[in-house]
Amino acid sequence: MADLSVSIHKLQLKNPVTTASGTYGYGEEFVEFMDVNRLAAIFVKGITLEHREGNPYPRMAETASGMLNSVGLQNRGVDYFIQHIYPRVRNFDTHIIPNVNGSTIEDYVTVTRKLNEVKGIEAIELNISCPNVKAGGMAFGINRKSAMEATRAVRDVYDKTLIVKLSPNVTDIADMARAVVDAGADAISLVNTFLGMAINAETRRPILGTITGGLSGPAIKPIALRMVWDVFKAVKVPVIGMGGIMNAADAIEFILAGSTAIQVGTANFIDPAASVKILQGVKEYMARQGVSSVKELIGGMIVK
Amino acid sequence: MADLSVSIHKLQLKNPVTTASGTYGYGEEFVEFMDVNRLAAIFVKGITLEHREGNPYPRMAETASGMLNSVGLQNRGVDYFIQHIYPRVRNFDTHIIPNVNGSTIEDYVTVTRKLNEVKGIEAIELNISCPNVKAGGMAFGINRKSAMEATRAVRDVYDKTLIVKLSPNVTDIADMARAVVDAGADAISLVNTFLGMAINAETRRPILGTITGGLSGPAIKPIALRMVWDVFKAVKVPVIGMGGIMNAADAIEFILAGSTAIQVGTANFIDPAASVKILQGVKEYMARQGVSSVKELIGGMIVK
Amino acid sequence: MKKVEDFRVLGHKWLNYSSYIIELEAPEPLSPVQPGNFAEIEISNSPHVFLRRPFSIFDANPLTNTLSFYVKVIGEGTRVLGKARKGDKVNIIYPLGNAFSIPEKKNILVVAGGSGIAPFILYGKAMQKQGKQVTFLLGARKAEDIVLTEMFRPYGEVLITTEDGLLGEKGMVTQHSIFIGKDSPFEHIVTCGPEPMMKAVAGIARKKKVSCEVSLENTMACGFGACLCCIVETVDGNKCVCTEGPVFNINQLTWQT
Amino acid sequence: MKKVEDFRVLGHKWLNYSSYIIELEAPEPLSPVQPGNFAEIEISNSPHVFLRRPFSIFDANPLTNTLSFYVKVIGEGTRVLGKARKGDKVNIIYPLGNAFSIPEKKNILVVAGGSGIAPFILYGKAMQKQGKQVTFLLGARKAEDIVLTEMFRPYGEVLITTEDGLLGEKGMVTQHSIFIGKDSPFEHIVTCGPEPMMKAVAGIARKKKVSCEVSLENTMACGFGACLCCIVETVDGNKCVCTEGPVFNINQLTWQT
Ligand SMILES: Cc1cc2nc3c(=O)[nH]c(=O)nc-3n(C[C@H](O)[C@H](O)[C@H](O)COP(=O)(O)OP(=O)(O)OC[C@H]3O[C@@H](n4cnc5c(N)ncnc54)[C@H](O)[C@@H]3O)c2cc1C
Ligand SMILES: Cc1cc2nc3c(=O)[nH]c(=O)nc-3n(C[C@H](O)[C@H](O)[C@H](O)COP(=O)(O)OP(=O)(O)OC[C@H]3O[C@@H](n4cnc5c(N)ncnc54)[C@H](O)[C@@H]3O)c2cc1C
Ligand SMILES: Cc1cc2nc3c(=O)[nH]c(=O)nc-3n(C[C@H](O)[C@H](O)[C@H](O)COP(=O)(O)O)c2cc1C
Ligand SMILES: Cc1cc2nc3c(=O)[nH]c(=O)nc-3n(C[C@H](O)[C@H](O)[C@H](O)COP(=O)(O)O)c2cc1C
Ligand code: FES
Ligand code: FES
Repeated sequence: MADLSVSIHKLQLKNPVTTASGTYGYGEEFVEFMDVNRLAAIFVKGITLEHREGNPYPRMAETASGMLNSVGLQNRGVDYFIQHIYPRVRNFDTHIIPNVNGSTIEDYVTVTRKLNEVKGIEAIELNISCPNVKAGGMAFGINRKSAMEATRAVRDVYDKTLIVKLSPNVTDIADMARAVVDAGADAISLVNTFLGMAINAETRRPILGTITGGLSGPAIKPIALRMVWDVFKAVKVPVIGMGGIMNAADAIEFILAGSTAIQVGTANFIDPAASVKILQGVKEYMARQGVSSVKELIGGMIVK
Repeated sequence: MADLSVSIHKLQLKNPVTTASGTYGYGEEFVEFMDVNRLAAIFVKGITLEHREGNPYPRMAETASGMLNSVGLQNRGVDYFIQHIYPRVRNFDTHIIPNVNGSTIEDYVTVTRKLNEVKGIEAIELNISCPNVKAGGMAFGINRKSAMEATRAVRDVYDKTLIVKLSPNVTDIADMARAVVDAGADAISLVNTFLGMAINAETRRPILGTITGGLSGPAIKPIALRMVWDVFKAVKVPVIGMGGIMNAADAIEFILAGSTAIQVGTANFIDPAASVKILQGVKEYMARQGVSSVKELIGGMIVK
Repeated sequence: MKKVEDFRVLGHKWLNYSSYIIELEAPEPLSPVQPGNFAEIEISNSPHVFLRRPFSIFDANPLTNTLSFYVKVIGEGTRVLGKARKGDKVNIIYPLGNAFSIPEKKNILVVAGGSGIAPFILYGKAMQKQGKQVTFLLGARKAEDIVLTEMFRPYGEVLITTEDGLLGEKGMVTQHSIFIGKDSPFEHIVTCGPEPMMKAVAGIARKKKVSCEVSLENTMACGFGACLCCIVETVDGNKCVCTEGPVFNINQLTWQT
Repeated sequence: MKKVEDFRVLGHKWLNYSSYIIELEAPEPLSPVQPGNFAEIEISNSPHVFLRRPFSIFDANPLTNTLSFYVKVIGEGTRVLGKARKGDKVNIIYPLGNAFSIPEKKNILVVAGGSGIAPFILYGKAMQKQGKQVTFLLGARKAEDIVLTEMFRPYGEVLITTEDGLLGEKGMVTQHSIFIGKDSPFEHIVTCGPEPMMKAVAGIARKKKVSCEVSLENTMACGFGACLCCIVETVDGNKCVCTEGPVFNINQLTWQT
């Protein structure tokens, strides 16, 4: 049997397949469709300090091979998560990794402090890249200095594995990666969504309630893949890649470009069992290609 | 009859539909498929000072609703263009707009000087955004200072309409637009391609000879549209929008987001008559919606 | 039990220039379906459709293991689904969403506009079983858009309004003569259709002080609660139309009358 | 005259597990087609195909206004085209590219590997008309991949190599016994197939000092000279395979022998 396990700093994953924040609920929505326990980890939906109602309707626009969303971090706040949601999902045989958000650095720190106390949660994903909130979010992730500040502040209060999720809406993703690693990130995940827009020509109105939103899905895959490769070359910490992964070949490509693990996002909406099918396909690929450990594939793209 | 004419600074266009540089050859390739004279302008393929062989094969990878190219400005140089190509196409009843490239500012300036002398050429498009060349190209377009330098240097030697084509591979497209306008641009065109990558999972090799290439097609449309809107709000000069325009509805959306004219790119490969069909569709839209001048639609997106 | 399954197309029945019923056969015994439930249908043969498309379950037959959908062609997905051929595989997630309640009172009015008729065959059947008395009020802009009246008749009286006046009463559903007068012969109203129509119906229900349920539409990426794209504002905050709806009691909504 | 037209699918003939001939009817009189020309076919019913797909014109019948293509299934586009149904519209740009030359000499050897057989029915017909004598050497890995030998026979002798040895001589085309000995009975070679095979054939041609033309493949975005994606290095710089090829004389190429 091939060895599928990988490690993200101190976090041990039984395989490289996880699901992306905001696209997989808390896992509960998927139990009727697949065996959630086969996943290495679930990145659960974005958590903020306080309850947030998110953005006005409409929040979704379909685009060519992709979609725009403007959910805007609707969630019930970190305390509710810890008291009511986590106890429901902690018994899944998979890592539950909260996605931490804030409008201010203090928010990030407070949320992190609370999560640091939760037994069983071994990593957080610091989201400095949400394009759908007015304050904070992507504003932190597109500026070198504030990205470092947020990372450093959270690092100071967090003992376990700190994954920082980068925004692709930047000129130099490698530089951003280096910055947050310098500031204490144990791993990098990317990409979050690209800032985009859709208009209804007939009504002449924007389709999203917030005018702009975040683009995800296969449309962004070539850019995401390039960014993973850029970041892989730039930093020594593990990279968790995502952006339009729909099938096992996509997952393998992200691994070859330098991902230690991958996140399945938008694909979950179209096929709720996409993630386990991808896992199965990765196993088949390894068998076919005679790869005994998935680690051999990480960054294994052959360049001449 | 509805009024389709628009102006880009001193350049008068009979309608808002033009074709994008590098996707329409010199127009000659399309004469068997459509009436080239119906176009307002042809942005011809990238021109450099010297003859360039471009990048090694393979130069193309299909992606979800898009494609990557790494052509790398293959062309026979500005002198050849002026002496041999322009005389062949100057009699088309449409504007021929050269797309000016360089590895150094001197190159840009020399090419521009030569084009400035050519009777009949009333505008150039300064390409500071080609992702497929090692020196110059996008390197100018992703840095505020060098974008301004290149624009200013070219402005100094060019008397007619100067359109600067921006790279979308930046954090703040509005800021780049303001910068080049400050440096003398008469109009902005955007977007050029997004830097992306494709890997063949089975061979574990990059598909493109240059590893990375430029992403175009409907996949990028939502991001391009958002950038056009950002730029439209930021500058007073006309914007020429493009990025994944496949049909008339797409064209209308770019106009509503702030484009005075649009460029049809990748669509030309799939349907060589796409541009005239789009023009026809724009006319039908205007008739249906009772719009008497296309100018009413520019930036006309209704935001509450 | 929610399922994701490859159904087999049995055929279409075109109702007019732009709407059809498509019937599909499940590969195994149907999951139980409630009136109001919907399904997410994958459109796998168009370059222009990325996400699944939600449709109310029009009819379900546990004996033949078939589902049918009433579809109005409004874009690429509905167009392409109308061209599926007998034997084609179509992947469907079902049953999704909540269901209409069984009202305590007896006299029920169904108000359906356009493709809003879709959930009400199942509803009519269920209410008949419950011994309720249902009246269907169907409205459309043009007479040719009024379809399927014969299918509703076994489950109750069918009233019609058309804006062109060529069928039934002239005007919009909310202008129908049954609403004239202060009292209502109906004790419960359910409605589905364009949002302005549903809001108007909800207004009438409030005025006449009868209970009212609406089946909402929304832009959905998943259909099963994972994306939070499909929210509607309620008195208890935002709710997901796909899991906490599509059926809502108007008292839950923040609609102004 | 290059045209963009909606053809109508007349049908497929499946040749083995992975290849078929698809025949299509033009809406109006065919443009004249030369051996070596190709077409760009639009695949409009898959979410996974964006660009057109290039295929050599396998056969053209000006009397019935039909084109046919020999297609090997290697991915989504070729798979989906194999599922088109009779009557479906398929948009085609044709004829594209240059053609094989008419050699001065009489004895011609055609070497085709895998789907490289596609251009040679038209070629065989044309050469027969010119009074040339053609020998077809077809090679494949497995015997089951050798198809259409009966279609070639009217235009010349058919020789076969398979790597599994189950049909014809065992080995690769370049190992066929006709190549043994210093002299060549053939005065001109044309070849199409996998690049390593074509390079080996070009090597033999050089060694035997006979003229040789190859039909190249490439990744194409347009097929008619607009994108410059499909270049091959030649002694005169990069050339477009789609307009200046796909047929090249090996003397033009920078291939090392
Ligand atoms: C719970 C639910 C149940 C539904 N039941 C039915 C049903 O039984 N029968 C039926 O015919 N339709 C039903 N619909 C609507 C149906 O889902 C849409 O008509 C369909 O998704 C359109 O797909 P398309 O690809 O043809 O159109 P598209 O090409 O996606 O859209 C065409 C145009 O319609 C607009 N549009 C698309 N979807 C919606 C929407 N949901 N709300 C408002 N505008 C929209 C688009 O913005 C665009 O302008 C239901 C929707 C929901 C949410
Ligand atoms: C001028 C020309 C003439 C051709 N004539 C024929 C013909 O007559 N019959 C025939 O069966 N095929 C022919 N081909 C090849 C045919 O175009 C491809 O097989 C087809 O485009 C594959 O499409 P797909 O969607 O099935 O595969 P895809 O899903 O696009 O690709 C599947 C796999 O094959 C690889 N691939 C795809 N296209 C090519 C290519 N051109 N070169 C190398 N690798 C590739 C991809 O990288 C991928 O790994 C011709 C190609 C050219 C350029
Ligand atoms: C509906 C939706 C909600 C999302 N919410 C979050 C979120 O709360 N936090 C976050 O970091 N990313 C969020 N994302 C981004 C995804 O986690 C992922 O980065 C992105 O979708 C790209 O991956 P994909 O193309 O596979 O979907 C969301 C994406 C979608 C589509
Ligand atoms: C094959 C190809 C070649 C291109 N060459 C050039 C070029 O020489 N100069 C330039 O400014 N843009 C070039 N572009 C970019 C296009 O002009 C356009 O900006 C981009 O493709 C986005 O538009 P689209 O999505 O409609 O294709 C090229 C694009 C393609 C696909
Ligand atoms: S559509 Fe995804 S949560 Fe309702
Ligand atoms: S494929 Fe576009 S130039 Fe040859």
